[in-house]
Parts: sequence; structure tokens; C-alpha cells
Amino acid sequence: MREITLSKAVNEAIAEEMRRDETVFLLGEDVAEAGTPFKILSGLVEEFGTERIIDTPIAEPGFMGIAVGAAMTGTRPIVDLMFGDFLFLVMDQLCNQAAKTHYMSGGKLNVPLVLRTNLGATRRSAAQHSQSLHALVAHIPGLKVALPSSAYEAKGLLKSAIRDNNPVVIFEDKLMYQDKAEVPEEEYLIPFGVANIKRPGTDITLVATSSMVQVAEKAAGILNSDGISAEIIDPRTIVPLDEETILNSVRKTSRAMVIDEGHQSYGVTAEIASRINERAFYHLDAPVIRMGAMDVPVPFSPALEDLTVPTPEGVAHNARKLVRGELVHAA
Amino acid sequence: MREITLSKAVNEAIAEEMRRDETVFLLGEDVAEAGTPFKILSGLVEEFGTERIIDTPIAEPGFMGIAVGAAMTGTRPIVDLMFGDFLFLVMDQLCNQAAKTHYMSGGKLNVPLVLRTNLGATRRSAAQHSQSLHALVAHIPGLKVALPSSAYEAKGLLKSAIRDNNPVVIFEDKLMYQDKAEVPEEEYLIPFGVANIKRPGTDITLVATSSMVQVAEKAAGILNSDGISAEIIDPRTIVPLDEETILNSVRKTSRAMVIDEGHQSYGVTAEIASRINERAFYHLDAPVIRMGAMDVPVPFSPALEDLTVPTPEGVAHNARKLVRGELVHAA
Amino acid sequence: MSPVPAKTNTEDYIRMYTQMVRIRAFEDNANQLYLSAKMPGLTHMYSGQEAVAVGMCEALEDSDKITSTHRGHGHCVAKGADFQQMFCELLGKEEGYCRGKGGSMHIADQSHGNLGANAIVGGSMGIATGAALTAKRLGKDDVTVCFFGDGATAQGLWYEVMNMAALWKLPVIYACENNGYSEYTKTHEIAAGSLTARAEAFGMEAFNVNGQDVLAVNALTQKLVARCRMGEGPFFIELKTYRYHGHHVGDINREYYRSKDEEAHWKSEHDPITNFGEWMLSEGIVNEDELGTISDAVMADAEAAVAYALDAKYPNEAEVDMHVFAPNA
Amino acid sequence: MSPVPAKTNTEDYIRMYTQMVRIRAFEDNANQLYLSAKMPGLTHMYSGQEAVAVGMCEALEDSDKITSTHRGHGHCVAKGADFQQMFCELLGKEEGYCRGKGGSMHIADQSHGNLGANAIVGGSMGIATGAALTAKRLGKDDVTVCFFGDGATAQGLWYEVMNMAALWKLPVIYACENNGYSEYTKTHEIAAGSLTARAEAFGMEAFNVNGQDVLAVNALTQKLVARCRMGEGPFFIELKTYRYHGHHVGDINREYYRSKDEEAHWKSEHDPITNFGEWMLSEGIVNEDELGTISDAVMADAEAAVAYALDAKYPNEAEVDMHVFAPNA
Ligand SMILES: Cc1ncc(C[n+]2csc(CCOP(=O)(O)OP(=O)(O)O)c2C)c(N)n1
Ligand SMILES: Cc1ncc(C[n+]2csc(CCOP(=O)(O)OP(=O)(O)O)c2C)c(N)n1
Ligand SMILES: [Mg+2]
Ligand SMILES: [Mg+2]
Repeated sequence: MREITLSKAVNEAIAEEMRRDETVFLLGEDVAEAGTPFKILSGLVEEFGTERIIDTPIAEPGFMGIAVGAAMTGTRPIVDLMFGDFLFLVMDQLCNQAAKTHYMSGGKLNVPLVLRTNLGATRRSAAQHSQSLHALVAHIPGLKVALPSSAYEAKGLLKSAIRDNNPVVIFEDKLMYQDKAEVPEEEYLIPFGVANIKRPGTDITLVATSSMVQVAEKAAGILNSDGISAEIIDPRTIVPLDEETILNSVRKTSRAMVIDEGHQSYGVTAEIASRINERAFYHLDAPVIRMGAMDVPVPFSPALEDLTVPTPEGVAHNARKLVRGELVHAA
Repeated sequence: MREITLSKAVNEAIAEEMRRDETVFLLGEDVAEAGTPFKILSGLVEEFGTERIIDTPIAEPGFMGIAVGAAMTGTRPIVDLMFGDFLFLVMDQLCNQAAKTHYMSGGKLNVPLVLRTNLGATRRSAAQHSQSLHALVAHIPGLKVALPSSAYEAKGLLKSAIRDNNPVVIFEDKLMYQDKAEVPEEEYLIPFGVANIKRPGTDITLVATSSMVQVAEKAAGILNSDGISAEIIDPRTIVPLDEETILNSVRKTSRAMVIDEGHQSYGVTAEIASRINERAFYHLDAPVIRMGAMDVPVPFSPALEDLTVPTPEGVAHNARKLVRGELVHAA
Repeated sequence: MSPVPAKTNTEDYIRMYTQMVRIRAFEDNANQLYLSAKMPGLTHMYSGQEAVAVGMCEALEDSDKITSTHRGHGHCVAKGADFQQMFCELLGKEEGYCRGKGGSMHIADQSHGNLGANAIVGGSMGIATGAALTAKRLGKDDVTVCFFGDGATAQGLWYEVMNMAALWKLPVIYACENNGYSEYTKTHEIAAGSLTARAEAFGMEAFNVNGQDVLAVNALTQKLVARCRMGEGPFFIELKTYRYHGHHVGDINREYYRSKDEEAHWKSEHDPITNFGEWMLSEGIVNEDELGTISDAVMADAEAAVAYALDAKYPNEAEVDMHVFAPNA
Repeated sequence: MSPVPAKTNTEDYIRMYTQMVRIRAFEDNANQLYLSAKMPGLTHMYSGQEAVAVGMCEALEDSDKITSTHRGHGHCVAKGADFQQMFCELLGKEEGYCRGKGGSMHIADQSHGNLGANAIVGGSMGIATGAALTAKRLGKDDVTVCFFGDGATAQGLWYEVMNMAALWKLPVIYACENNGYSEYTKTHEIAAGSLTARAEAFGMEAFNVNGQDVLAVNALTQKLVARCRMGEGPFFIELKTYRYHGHHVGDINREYYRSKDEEAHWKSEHDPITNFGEWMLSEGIVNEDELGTISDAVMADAEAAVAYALDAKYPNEAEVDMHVFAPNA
């Protein structure tokens, strides 16, 4: 099968959906001629024109609000938020307005919009351009949250997001834009709420999201040479969350780790670990171990930044302990 | 000992700290003559004047940003955010600026500010005036988060918050403003990171925050008549979190529930439950059970709203099951 | 009153008058429901500002959109909503416009183009601008009116969306109802400079109009709506008006920020309903009896709706987690 | 060049010239570090805009504050920072101004009143206004200059804080460096109306000045700083200027949004350093040799600092979770 970059996968998803549905349009900063600073959207304005690929001023709350109103009145906006860190600027329009409108109107108004943004550290971009903030939006009822882990997922999930009748936040890993994966020429969608068993295994379950799927895969390789068979589950969407696939795996392996690039405390790992504990407690041979990013603002210095995110070695280290029945945290 | 309302406790804490330290001041909407819509600050402008009790326009991001700059340059602002739901408006200034400045400057700049706001549903105020959003700020490194559960804690924690050299977000339960508790006449501070054993017990640990402490107490009363002895732990601050007190309790009781008024998914209950699971797993006789608010925007209708938050009966029901070794969630 | 507007005939006058009376009656009943502890929560009365909502909404078609505020009953009535579903909503009943899930601060009526009240001050400015973007993109004729208060002009969101509306020539009218207060604070204490100048700085045409004069409001709005439809928007209007009640129904002792004299003066000199009624009488458009008949009918209508709503049923418990997500086809 | 300013003497001119040369040299070296893959991440060059930072900061005392932007090296140098700590910061070294934790986009130098660069466009507008509030509240003389770009004027935060600054008469000067572009977009495509009118609408005095003319910038700033100290602030200045490089060091092929001719024209006709140097020569304030000596000294200084920074050590791993919270006494 052909291989394309995640960046190209995103571009294709948008182009296909815009061809399919006249009401889809995109807005954000430098999305038209410039095709975004990451050059993800190159070519779209040439095909769809500036009426549908709209350059905005640097006014994130404003264009987020405009997207909400546009979505409520019969169009399907895709909001391009250049960095995930700028989520903090759009939280009111996203969480007080978009997320709640359908419910508050008793089901009468819909807000079918997609907020495309990114996550991921280690790009030497410092504390305001490196955050992975998906836990925040996952906490707000009314928002769906997708975390593609490769070009394949990026395309399939984004197309589903654009067709969804609800606000969806989709986080691309900005370190992965140039990574290639097999992506079919034919159209496909990836449904929300269906996890992917990225690698089957028997000894331990590694639930990994987004950027951490690759880390888990590398860790599984290391573990494999130690004779430990790790199963990797990629939830693909954390709202809705496919609990069954995760639980089935844990019931089989009896051990689980959850790995995510958001800050560990009060983050995504806690929710997934809690659900495993609640529903598979009697199957567990050991506590579920979480690995998130350190609870520190992301430092600029390369000497520090790389310490803040889970690594394959770190994951393998903890997995090994778990499988051997050693404590990971002092008890 | 004298009893005063939570509202009065907050008022006293601010007045005492403003008398003690000239650099403390307060800003927000209708805080001066009006003393806030909840009338919490009545009398302060008369004592301290409009230079220190500052009415702002309705511009939450703006006055939050002003507070950050004021804090960086040698004063101690208290920001009055009328409803916790408006946090979404100030997230950028709070999380991208205030929370990160000390770290990003390598420890050279400080941001000693307090953001006072509230949480709590069942006031018939609907989806944009009823949220309990403390999980969001707890996820951001650099912010401390305090959740007073009575007038006593409200005063002691707020005074500590004002003296802290870091940004602190303190959430008062807006349903509790008129509730009275014993509060000493003499000055006292409640340190951060020290949980309170609200009620000792032996059979099950109920970790409850803010508004849910009262719910847990009522549940403990119900359980008591069933012959079940519940220990209630009030963490008082969730950042920093006093893990030891919680773990010691769980090691003793072998069973735990975590109760919090934020939405359950990706919320505070998940973090506390995860830490218990990680560090006290082998002491647990049953899974840690979480009870948060339902994952729905808060509905206006009283017939629906009351269903969304944990109740004493609900807590007692689950606790009873846990103690009896019954599953709370289907396995 | 102001010169006779383009859309001029007795029927229009009577409809405008009736709509203003309907708003006043709705609010008086809502206030009573609050005072008699039959309404959950609080609510913000629109009484005194009727000429703004009616003057503007009467210049709109059903397909035109409005966004509203926490003080939103007036806009909702003026845009065509019926009392029964409105009172049901205020009481949290299933037959309410939002099945009781929204309440006073989130009442919406999409069948008449009301995209909803909003409990975030300024929160609907983006929504209104986005609705106008839809009209432009889909080549529709629709105009959107964005209602907000003087206090809301302090929110940065407004400047962001004005800038985009001006750059993209969107068919939106920003309507600031300057009632002199945001909560318990006078406008001049929270607004530096000039509101119209703020809009003009973005290259928008800005207007001042007496918000107590329904015909003046209507005439200006008709003109601007027509210009919006020709692609000449956006526009800004500042409408000077006054709220009769407290900030919300519970704001009773308010002399510390507003004198009783001031309130009495506005009511006796600038009441939009009385003054318009008197003008119609003096012009011979209606007689006293006819005005009385209108009032009586509206009162009866309101009372019947209140009675209906009080008896109506609450939503089923199973509704609590319905409508979090819209279904996908 | 403009008429001679109040603070007029040869020493001042030479210092301003030197500071501009220092900024240019800093950026040329930073760019080289990037091109030779010795610098982590990206950075935004200030070259071309030197007269803005220097003209303004030379009108300030050390105790006065500034807030800066993603394009912040110029402000940092102009406010008195030294090369060594700056380059160390850019390379993520322990001896950097922020111990390597901030990097280019967060460089701060509180010893000279620089409250920091900011990677959120517009993110420091509140901070600057808050610093001015501190000055007013504590009865200090300090003035704060808030630097930001034309693109940042689209952020609503600016209007919120202008309103408060105007209401409270704060000693803050909002300085918009209009370099014609925000990223890859021309200013007129993202800014409707007039920037000065936007500030004036809040009752603030607003000024336009040629941002390539260091004396004009300095003269105006001196006047406004003095007026701020007398309680006459806030003020707004729009400074027309130009950035020579791409939006960031990686923005190389940029003809799709900006022609080479345009760039060449600004460099040959409006270079703030060349023009000021020529003026000083023509006025007999300095001779060619003296200018050469200044340049040489600055270059040597920069090179030494770069060499030092390249050799300097990274922060210790244990630093990674230090400084999340400030200690309490
Ligand atoms: C973002 C936000 N901040 C504060 C409030 C609290 N609040 C509700 S109404 C109001 C005053 C609004 O004044 P104005 O815009 O003039 O409208 P009016 O009440 O006069 O109709 C305030 C501060 C809110 N609901 N939302
Ligand atoms: C809130 C926010 N939105 C977008 C960006 C991405 N960004 C960085 S610089 C920039 C352009 C800024 O333009 P301007 O304010 O004119 O400053 P200049 O780069 O011209 O100095 C943008 C869009 C950002 N850093 N922060
Ligand atoms: Mg008002
Ligand atoms: Mg610019």
C-alpha cells in the first residue's frame, strides 16, 4: 500500500470532505496561501478558494466563536488552531458554548464543528508551544476527543470528525507530521469509540495514546527481547472511550500501564487507569501504572525537555518490574 | 467557639491579610460598593478604599492578565472571579502565563496571586453557572488548588493562599456561603498539602472534596446506622495533595471511595483513585470507587439537576456494596 | 416620536405595540413567579427596554437570526416565541423551548431564528458573527442581530469579531442596549471613551438611537437590515435605554447604586409603551378602547400560559443524559 | 532625521547607535547559530526594527518595565541585557537569563525591568498593564512599555486592558510595532479600520511615528514617559517598521507573500542603523572610524559571547522539576 505523511493524510481528509460536502469550510491563521506554518494545508486554497479556506486575524477566541455560530446555522467549520497551547484562549467558546449548546437547547441546536490542533513536546518550543492539553477538553461533557497515532488514524478519524454532528477536538502530534504510514487510496472512515489493538500480546497491556503509541511500540520491542509479550491498545478516541477493548485485554494480561503525553496528574492516564481498576480489579495481578508527562511546564533546554516525556526505555523498565511482580511505586 | 458563615470567613481572611500586608489588593466585578453579588466582600471597600478593592469592567481575561503583571512586580492581587464557569475565559492568562512564569524565568520571577472563585451545582443556575472546574487547573503544573469544605477551611486556606508565593486557585462552594462553622477569633492558617481527617472510621475511607465533605458526612451517618464505620478524609488542597494521610487511611480500611463535584470523567476522582491504586493496591480489598458529577452539562430543570451530583444516599449505597464485597460496577 | 418609517401602516404599529405589551406582561408574570417562589433560580427582567427588542426584531424576517443575553426574554418574545413554551422553560418543564434544560438564561427558539440567550456576558458575539458568515457563505439573505449590554462591551471578544466582520463584510448588526448599568455599576465607570468610536475604529458605520422610541429603532434597523442584505454590513447601533427592575429579580435594595428618583423619572417620562400608545392615540391610529383590548388579551394570554406551565410536567429523569451528544445519521 | 530631542548629547546618540548595532549583531549571530544547527528550536529575528526598541528603551530607566514578544531579542538588548546570558539562554544553557528553561521566546531580564518575552501573541498586554497598576498603587514612578506587533492588535485582550488602563489612568505605553506582517499575512488583510483610532476610542491619546527613526521614536517616548510619570497615561504609539528576515529563521522562501524588491527597498532606504549613522556623520557627531570602532567592538563582544555560550554547560538534570513552585518563606 502507498505510504503518506500524517500531514498529507490530514490534507487529503479535508480535501475529500470539502469535495463531498459544500458546507464544510476551514478557518484559522495563515491557512490559505501559507497552508499553515506546518504546511499541512498546502494546495487547499487553490482548490477551494478563500471563501472556504479562510485566513483569520490572530484572534483565537473570536474565530472559535464564529465557528460555533457558523456550525449552529448549517455549516461545518473546521477550526485550525495552530498550537494546542492556544486552547486556553478558546476554552470559553469551546466549553461554555459549543459543548453545551445541544444539551442546553434540549437537543434543538447542533454544533457540528471540528477543532484541529496539536500536542507534543521535544520540539524545543518551550512551555507555551509544547503542551498536550487533551485531558482538559476530555473533562467537558459534550466534546468528543480524538487522538490519531499515525497518518492512517489521522485521516480516518478526521473524516469521521468532520461528519460528526457534535463538536470534536482532534489533536495531531506535531512531531509526527512528517512520519509516513500506509494509507489506502480508497476512502475509509475510522469510527469513534473503537480502540485499535496495535500489537497483540499476552503478558501486559500497554494502553497508549497519540505520540505514545510509537513509544509503546518501541518499548514492546525491547520487552520482546526480554521474553515479555506486550499488547498495545490505542484508544484512538478518549471521548468516547472504548472501555471494552481495553478491559478485555487487561482481563487477559492481568497487568496494565497507561501512557499519555499530557501531564500525569489529573490527566488522561488517571481516567483510563481508574476505569481499568474499577472494572477489572479482580483480574489485576498488580496496580495499573501510569506514565504521563512530568508535572512541570515544558522546559526549553534540550537537556531538560527530553526528561519530561515517557521514553521507550522508561516504559520498558516499568513494564518489566510489573511483570516481575516488583513494585513500581514505593508502597 | 463562635460560629460564622463561610461568606464571613472569606471576608475576614481578606481583611486580615490586607491589614497585615499593604501589597495585598483585590479586583473583580462589582466587588466594591456591591461587595459581589453574593455580598461576600461587604465592608471591605469602606475599610480599604477603591484603590485596594477595585471594581473592574466585565473583562475576565483582561483583569486576570493585569493581576499577573501586578503580581510579577511586587504586589499580591486577589482576583475575584464571580463564577467558576468563567475560568474558561481566564485560562490563557492563568495557565499559559501565571502558572509558567516562575519556571520559564528559571525561578527569577514570581506570581503570587490568588484566584478566588466558586463551584457547585443545584442552584438552578444552568450549565454556564454551575460547573465545578477545579480538575482543569489541577492538571496545570505551577498552580496550587485549594478546596475549602467549610467556613473554617475557607478562612485558613485563603489566608495561606494570599501569603503563598505562587498562583493559587481557591474554589468556594457557592451553596455553602451561608453555612456556619466554628471559626476561632484568633488568627490561624491552614497549611497546603495537609489533609484533614474529618471523621475517623475503620471500615471504609471516603475521600471527599469541598461540597462533597458534607455529603460524605451525611453518608457516614447513614452507614453508621448500618454498623459501617466510615473514615472521611478531606484533602483540602488537591495540589499539593496529601497522599500520605489518604494512603494511611486506606491501608487501615482496605476500601476507598473518592467523591468530588466535578464531572467524573477525566476529573479529580480519577487522580486520587489512581494514586490509591498505585500505592495501596495490595491493601485494597475492593476497587476504589469514584463518584463525580454526571458527565452532562448541568441542566436547569430541578427535576434533572439534582440527579447530576452525588448524594448521601448514593454514597452510602455504594459504600455499603463495597464493604459487603459486592461489585459496584459490572465487571 | 420619530418620523414615520418606511414600513408604515396601522397593522405594523399595532403589532409593535402589542409585542411591547407582551414583553412587559411576560416579565411581570415571571417576576411574580419568582416572588411567589414558583420559579427555580433567578431571572433578569427586560421591562423598560421593550422598544429595543421590538423595534429591531420587527425589522427582521423569521429566517433572520438573533443572539440574545442573560436578559433575554424580550428578544425571545419579540422574535416570535410563544408564552407557553417560554414559561414552561422558565419553570424547567418538558414542554419548554429547551425541554427545561436551558432555563431563562439559555432560552432559544430556533424556529424563529433566536439562537439563544447566553449566560456568559458577551458570549454570543462570536455566535452572531458566525451566523452572519453562514449567510454570506451560503449566499442567503439572512441578517443577524447581536444583542448585548453596555457591560458586555468590555469583553475582548467583541473587538475580535468586529474586526473579522468588518474585514469580511458580514451581514451582522451589533446592537448594544445601553441601559446605563452593568449589574450594580454605572456604565461610565466601566467604559472609557466612546462606544460608537470603538466600532468606527474598525471601519464600521455606527449609530446612536433612542432605545425608548420603537419607531426610531425600527426605522434605523430597517435601513441597516436592507443595507446588510446588499452586502454593506456590518453595523453598530448603540441604543440608550433603561431597565426598570433590579439587575435580577433578587436585586431589591438598590438605592446604593441607583436612586428611586432616577427610576421614577425613566418610568414616567420615557416609558416606551406609554409613549408609543400616546402617540398612536394622538395620531388617531387607535383609541383607548383598542389599547385596552390589546392589554387585556395579552394579560389573559400570559395568565393562561403561566397556569399551563405551572401544571405542566417536568422532564423525565431519563432525560438527564440525553442531548449531551447529537446523534449521527 | 527628526528634530533633536530633549535628552540631547553625543553620548546618548552614540549609545543609541551602539545599542542598535548590538541588536543587529545579536540577531546575525543567532541566525548563524540556527543555520549551523547549533541552536535548538526556532527564533524570530528583530533585525530591521532596532530603532523601535532602542528609541523607546533609551527613554526608560532600569526601574521602568517592559513586556516583550516572540520577537523579543531586540527589546531585551535595548533594555540592558548582556550578550552572554542571552546567548546562553538561546542555547538552553544553565547560565542563561532563565537557566535555559525559557529560551528565545521567554527570555526575561528582571534586573533591567524586562518582564519577559511571550510566545502567546498579545499574551503580555495584561502583564504590562498590571505592572503599571503596581506602579500606581505603590506610588512608584515607573512606566511600563508594552511591545507588540500589528498582528497582536487582533487579540481581544488588548481592548480589555486598554479600557482599564484608560479608566484607571495607568502609566503604560502600548507600543505597536507595525512591521507590515503577521507571519505570512499583510497587515491590511487582518486589521480593519485604523489602529490609532482603536486606541483613541478608549479616550487614549494615540501617536504615529516612523519606527525607523531612532531619534523620533526616542523624542516621542521621552515626552510620553514624562507625561505618564505625571499621571497623564496611558498612551498608544504605532511605529511603522519592517522585519528583514522571514517570520522566523526557518521562513526562507517567502516570495509568495513578500517580494524581494520590497525587502531590498526597506534595507536600502530605511535602515535605521545606516540612516542614523549617516546623520551622525553629517552632523559631525562621529567620524567613520569611530563608527567602525563601535561595530568592531560589538562584533567581538558577540562572538565572544557565542563562543562562551557554546561551551557553557546545560542545566543539571535535577533542575527539571525545580522552579515549578516558588518557595515560601
Ligand atoms: C463572562 C461573565 N462575566 C460576568 C457575568 C456576571 N454578569 C451577569 S450580567 C452582568 C452585567 C451585564 O451588564 P450588561 O452587559 O450591561 O447587561 P445588562 O445586565 O445591563 O442587560 C454580569 C457582570 C457573566 N454572566 N458572564
Ligand atoms: C495566541 C497566538 N496565536 C498565534 C501564534 C502564532 N504566531 C506567532 S507570531 C505570529 C504573528 C505575530 O504577528 P505580529 O504581532 O505582527 O508580530 P511580528 O511577528 O510581526 O513581530 C503568530 C500568528 C501565537 N504564538 N500565539
Ligand atoms: Mg447594562
Ligand atoms: Mg507584525
